[in-house]
Amino acid sequence: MDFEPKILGIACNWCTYTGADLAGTTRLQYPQNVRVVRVMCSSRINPSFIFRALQLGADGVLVGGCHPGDCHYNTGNLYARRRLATTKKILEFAGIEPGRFRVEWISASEGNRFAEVVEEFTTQVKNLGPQTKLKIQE
Amino acid sequence: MLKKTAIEKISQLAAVLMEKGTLLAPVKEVAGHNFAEINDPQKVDLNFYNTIISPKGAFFPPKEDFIKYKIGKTITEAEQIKVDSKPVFLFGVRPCDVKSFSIMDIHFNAAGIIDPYWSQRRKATTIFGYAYDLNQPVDAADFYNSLGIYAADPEGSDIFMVKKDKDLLLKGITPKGEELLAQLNTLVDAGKDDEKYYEETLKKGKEYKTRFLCIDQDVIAKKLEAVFNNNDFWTKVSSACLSCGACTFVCPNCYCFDICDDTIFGKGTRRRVWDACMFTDFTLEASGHNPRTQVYQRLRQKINHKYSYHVKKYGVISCVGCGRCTRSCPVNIDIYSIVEEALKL
Amino acid sequence: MSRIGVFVCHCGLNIAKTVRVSELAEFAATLPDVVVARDYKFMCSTPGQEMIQRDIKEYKLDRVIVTACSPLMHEKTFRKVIENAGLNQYLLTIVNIREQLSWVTHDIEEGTAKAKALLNGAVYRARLLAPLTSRVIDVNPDVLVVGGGIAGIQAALELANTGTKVYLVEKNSTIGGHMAQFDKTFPTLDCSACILTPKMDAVLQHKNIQMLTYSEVTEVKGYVGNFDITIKQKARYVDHNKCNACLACTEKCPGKGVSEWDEGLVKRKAIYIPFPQAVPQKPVIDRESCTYFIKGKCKLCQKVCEQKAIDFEQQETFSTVKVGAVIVATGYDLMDTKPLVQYGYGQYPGVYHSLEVERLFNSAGPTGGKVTLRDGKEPQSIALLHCIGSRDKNYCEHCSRVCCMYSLKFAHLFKEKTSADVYQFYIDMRAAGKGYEEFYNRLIEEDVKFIRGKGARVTDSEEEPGRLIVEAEDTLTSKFLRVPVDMVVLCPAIVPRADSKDLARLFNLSTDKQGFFMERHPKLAPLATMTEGVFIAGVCQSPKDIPDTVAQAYGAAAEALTIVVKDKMELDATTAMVNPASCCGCQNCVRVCPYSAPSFNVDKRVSEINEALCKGCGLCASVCPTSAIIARHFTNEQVLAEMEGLMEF
Amino acid sequence: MTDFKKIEENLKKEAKRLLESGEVTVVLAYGKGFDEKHPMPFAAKSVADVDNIVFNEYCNYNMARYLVRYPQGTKIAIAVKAADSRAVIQLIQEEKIKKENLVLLGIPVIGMKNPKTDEVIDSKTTCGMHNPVLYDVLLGEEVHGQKIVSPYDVLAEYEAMDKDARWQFWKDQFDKCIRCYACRKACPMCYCDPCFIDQNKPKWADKAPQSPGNIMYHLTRFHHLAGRCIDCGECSRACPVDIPLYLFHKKVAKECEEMFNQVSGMSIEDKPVLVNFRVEDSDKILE
Repeated sequence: MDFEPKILGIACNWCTYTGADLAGTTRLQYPQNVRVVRVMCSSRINPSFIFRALQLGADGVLVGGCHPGDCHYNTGNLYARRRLATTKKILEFAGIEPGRFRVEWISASEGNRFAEVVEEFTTQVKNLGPQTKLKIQE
Repeated sequence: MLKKTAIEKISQLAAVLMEKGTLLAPVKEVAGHNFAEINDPQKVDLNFYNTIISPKGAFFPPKEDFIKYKIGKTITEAEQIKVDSKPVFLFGVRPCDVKSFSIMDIHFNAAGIIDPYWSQRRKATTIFGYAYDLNQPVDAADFYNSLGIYAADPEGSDIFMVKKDKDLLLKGITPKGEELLAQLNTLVDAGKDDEKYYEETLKKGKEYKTRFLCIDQDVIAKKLEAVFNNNDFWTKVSSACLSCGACTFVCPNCYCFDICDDTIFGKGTRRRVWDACMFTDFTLEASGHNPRTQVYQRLRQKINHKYSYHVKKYGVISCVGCGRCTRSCPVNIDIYSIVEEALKL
Repeated sequence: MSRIGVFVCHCGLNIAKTVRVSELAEFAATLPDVVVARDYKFMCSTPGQEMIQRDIKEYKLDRVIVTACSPLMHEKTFRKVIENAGLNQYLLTIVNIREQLSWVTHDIEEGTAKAKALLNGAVYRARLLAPLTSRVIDVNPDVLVVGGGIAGIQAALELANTGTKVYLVEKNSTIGGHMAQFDKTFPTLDCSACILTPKMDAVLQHKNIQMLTYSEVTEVKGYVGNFDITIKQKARYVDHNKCNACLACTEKCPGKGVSEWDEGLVKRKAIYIPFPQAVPQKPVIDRESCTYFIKGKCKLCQKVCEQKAIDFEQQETFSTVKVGAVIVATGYDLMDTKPLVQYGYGQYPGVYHSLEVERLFNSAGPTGGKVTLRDGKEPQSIALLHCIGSRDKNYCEHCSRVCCMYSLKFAHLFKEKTSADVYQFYIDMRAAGKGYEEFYNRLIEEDVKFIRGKGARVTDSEEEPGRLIVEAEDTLTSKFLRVPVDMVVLCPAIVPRADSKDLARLFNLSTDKQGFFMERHPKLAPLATMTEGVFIAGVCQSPKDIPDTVAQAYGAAAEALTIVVKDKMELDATTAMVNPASCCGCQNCVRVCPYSAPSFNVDKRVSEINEALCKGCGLCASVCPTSAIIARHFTNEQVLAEMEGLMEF
Repeated sequence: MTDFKKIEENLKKEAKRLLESGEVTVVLAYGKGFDEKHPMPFAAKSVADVDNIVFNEYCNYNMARYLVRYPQGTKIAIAVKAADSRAVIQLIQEEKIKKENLVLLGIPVIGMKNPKTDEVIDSKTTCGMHNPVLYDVLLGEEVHGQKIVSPYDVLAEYEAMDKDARWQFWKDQFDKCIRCYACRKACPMCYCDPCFIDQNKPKWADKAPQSPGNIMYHLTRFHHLAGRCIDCGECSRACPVDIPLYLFHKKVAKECEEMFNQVSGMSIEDKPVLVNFRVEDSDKILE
């Protein structure tokens, strides 16, 4: 059987979550591997959420926020960019495949972008195979 | 009965013990030696002074799972985790550490409440004590002499081992040890000179001097009680203390633990883990109140517990002078010096 | 232990087609703490809502999960539902299985499996939800309208007529907007000025409207009900309190500037009013063309001004207004067609864009309403090129919606005012409005030549210098055409205002791909935005004609009123708070908050959050190393639990 | 080579002067331990205490660790080597302490040694600088002419590893962790109380010393210290089981430096990089 990765999505309410809704409204089709948690702003994402998601067995983590400059809270995503970039570097040095964590800016009007990103990322994570390094073995 | 083996053939002995049960023995790690469960007999390494972390983990592991549970819709199923009753061989324990087991026994095994985990493990374990190498210098941190313990005391061991040049001499101390020794066919009988060497080593052990301070347990217990409120003293001795748990985690006599539930996906484990009185949240109460917020209060607690409360409660100091806490302390706080200072007050 | 009720919506077949809804409800019933789980055709309908309310009472539910469409759609609806059944509204969780699931897959296996995972995440989260108390705040009863075009004017008048105080901010020195530039309006051909200028005057006269022309919004603080808005009054160099609008100054002024109002077709004075019916009828000085500002001497205007209203020392000033709601109606720009060199705009004098042509027709315009080319001659043949830059993947994908109709209007006016041949080069003729198709039919009869094919290129003619050749493919005959004309009128794409990004930033508006402001929901909240209390009307939302713009203006006025008529309102309770026992005093929260909600209490050595300023983004909670900050409704525990639930299956 | 005796004399002299004049109430320096190889962090509070002050090649301690322990406004003199002074600067940036309450006794030094291994730690486990970045009094001559060694050179070997090998390396390291928290307690920048790992609500990780909790603790701690770690190496020296935490911290510091063009603890005007942003930050950093 093909490996179907479990991907955790974390989307900001104002842009990416709305963009994901738009993808649905326009009936775009994309793989169903991403399970989205809604937060108000990408800046809400505590780096430990990412570590925890991987421990919980996520094969990949996709974060979506507003484009820099378009943040509903002005500057939230500009902080998020720095904090999540650092998170990525930490994962990388710990030996986690960098391809398992991705941050994308997807606006409320970019339903197609959301679908594209999900499609791309799902394929990418699929190719990386199951994430076993951080996953907590029960 | 005295037996012997060449130290270079120690892995053969290890292999035999591994067939009979679980072998815990010193292995070399980056930072130094530590006891570990042996999977590869080649890993056993007796070329050590003492381990970084004490062997107490053999009976009181850093993490002891009690119960596995599954949170269900109507009922939460729980299953008790049994201690493995397989024989355990704790190999290469220094005399001061052997002594620490008997002190811990009072707490876990004799003081009214029997801790089943400790007691079952104790029962299943055969202790191979191991005299310090009297030809090596004493580590500056050690002070077990001050607590009446010497470098080659076989007391408390089931089998006591002495290094003789390239050989290891093994002596059965308890019937359990004797019995086991008889079964260990990789060993050969020791000769007369070995017997002599063994006996001499035990004697010479008394001359192998660590730091020494005359510590009368009742005197020190009273003294510490008397200086409890001497904040200047406690502040001074704790001024460098970082309030980390290094000293307590390496200590053979610290037995504080925390019980926690770790749950994931509705399935979990209730377990106990080592805790340390030096941690800020050790005494944090549910209300948010913390009776020991200051570093000096915590260090005072630690010293008092070992040298005063423990004496009052169990009639013995809860310290064997192994020197680990001093060696592991990131800022070189020396419990010996603090006791020394306190006695001068 | 919680008592959770799970309500799975079929949404007709919208969800049920790709998610086995009854299986989902059965699955929900097996989860710990779920005491009742049901599925129903339309959960948002009255019977659906009543079912939820009944179950809350019967099963003593303390958490409700509605598994349906996006929370952006019906979270508010269901919050009301549970609140009316006596449950705190924040104890609701919505699982989005429509927009983000059933609509984006065809596979019912995949759909059902993912729905279970999402629902499980919601159950994990729901257990940890806490009842929250909405904050009640005082509402400022005034409204700010940004943009003095027809949308802004209409909205301002409507609001003012209800007794609401309105601040109307206009960037230009007059209100009126693009509509004031037009001569006639389609399809009725009534005179634009005749219907607009009375409204402009009404604004001027209205006691409830404070008009702030030649002004711009520079800062927006606060939140719905309590906005503090800073407005920059640009320096006019004329004291409008003293000026009596005699306009003697404009006669004497030697300065010459380009008339923006006439789209650069003519010059105007340096001290000027843009057009005779401008409101206010009071001039401003353009620094760029004023002789005094350029050369340091002149001041002729000052000499002739009996009111002593000219003030060369005047500075721009800033004032703050407090309002409860805002309507943004900033209109549009025409796309700059110069970069589309194939159409020759700016290269050949005979090429015009549509707003220039509007001015040519206008009796108050540069030619007094006569259609003449730049050389003064009357054109003998005219080509109208639709969809320049719009409906074009290379530039703007959208349809500008009004070009077909105004081109027909132009054709009619050209026919009326000249004897020229008129060609329409169009892709599709879109006449979907009241009376529009009829107007189209009328024009067909007026001998206008319709060519179904987009103008591809405009070149000059080698044979007849001065004339222009329009190249196009007639898609009905599949013939390539070269049509020689004297005048080419481009109908450029309608695009957002050049500064709309800045405005979007000020008001926290989202913009769509083209840069038009995004409505909260295209169907159900077309005038609301993602920023509570800020509404949009007119073309700034997307291209539209005057009737639609005016309708939106009325709507936006009503939306704004729903906020400001109440003297108190509830604000979302999802703000952050500090647990002082865990605060380590690192002040990260103070450093990062865009709204200065956290502050550091120096005595207690802990941070504190002013909830009135907090907008609930949660940034502070994520930079708090000790998790002392609790982002209500998105707490660390809640997010972690939801993640765990999502990853379980 | 550094004249340790000279510095010790100067340190005593300054400590005496500052305490005598009442300019400060505490001098944070180094004191005698149970033997010469094991000096201790020492807080001299009176002229009499000054005799106990020592300075030798084993005085690695970053005394900045103790600054936050004293009530706000306490006048403190502190002995600072290069990395220690950076810790002080970083703490000033974070408004935990105020420069006006401090007297920095700068110690330029080369040849500090790890007492456990006797190896020189200069650029390996610390930041590789020899002179304090900020000081009020200099207790020895500035060190110049040393070969400049990048503090990041030691990373090359680990950066070259393939990701699976690197994972195995770190997993083995973190598996050793006994959760004594000496690392965070020795760290001058870890002043949080409570630490995230000690919390039950939310519970970020298991308390048990086993892989998942250990990894969560260390990775999160690396993030918390990103752009703040001043590379003194105290965490690694404090670790009873010798986990080379300094390597990870160095790597994160290196990345932060590359991404945000700012080195921690170099200027009191700076703002910590992770609670700051620049509009022109590139999205490339996310790749």
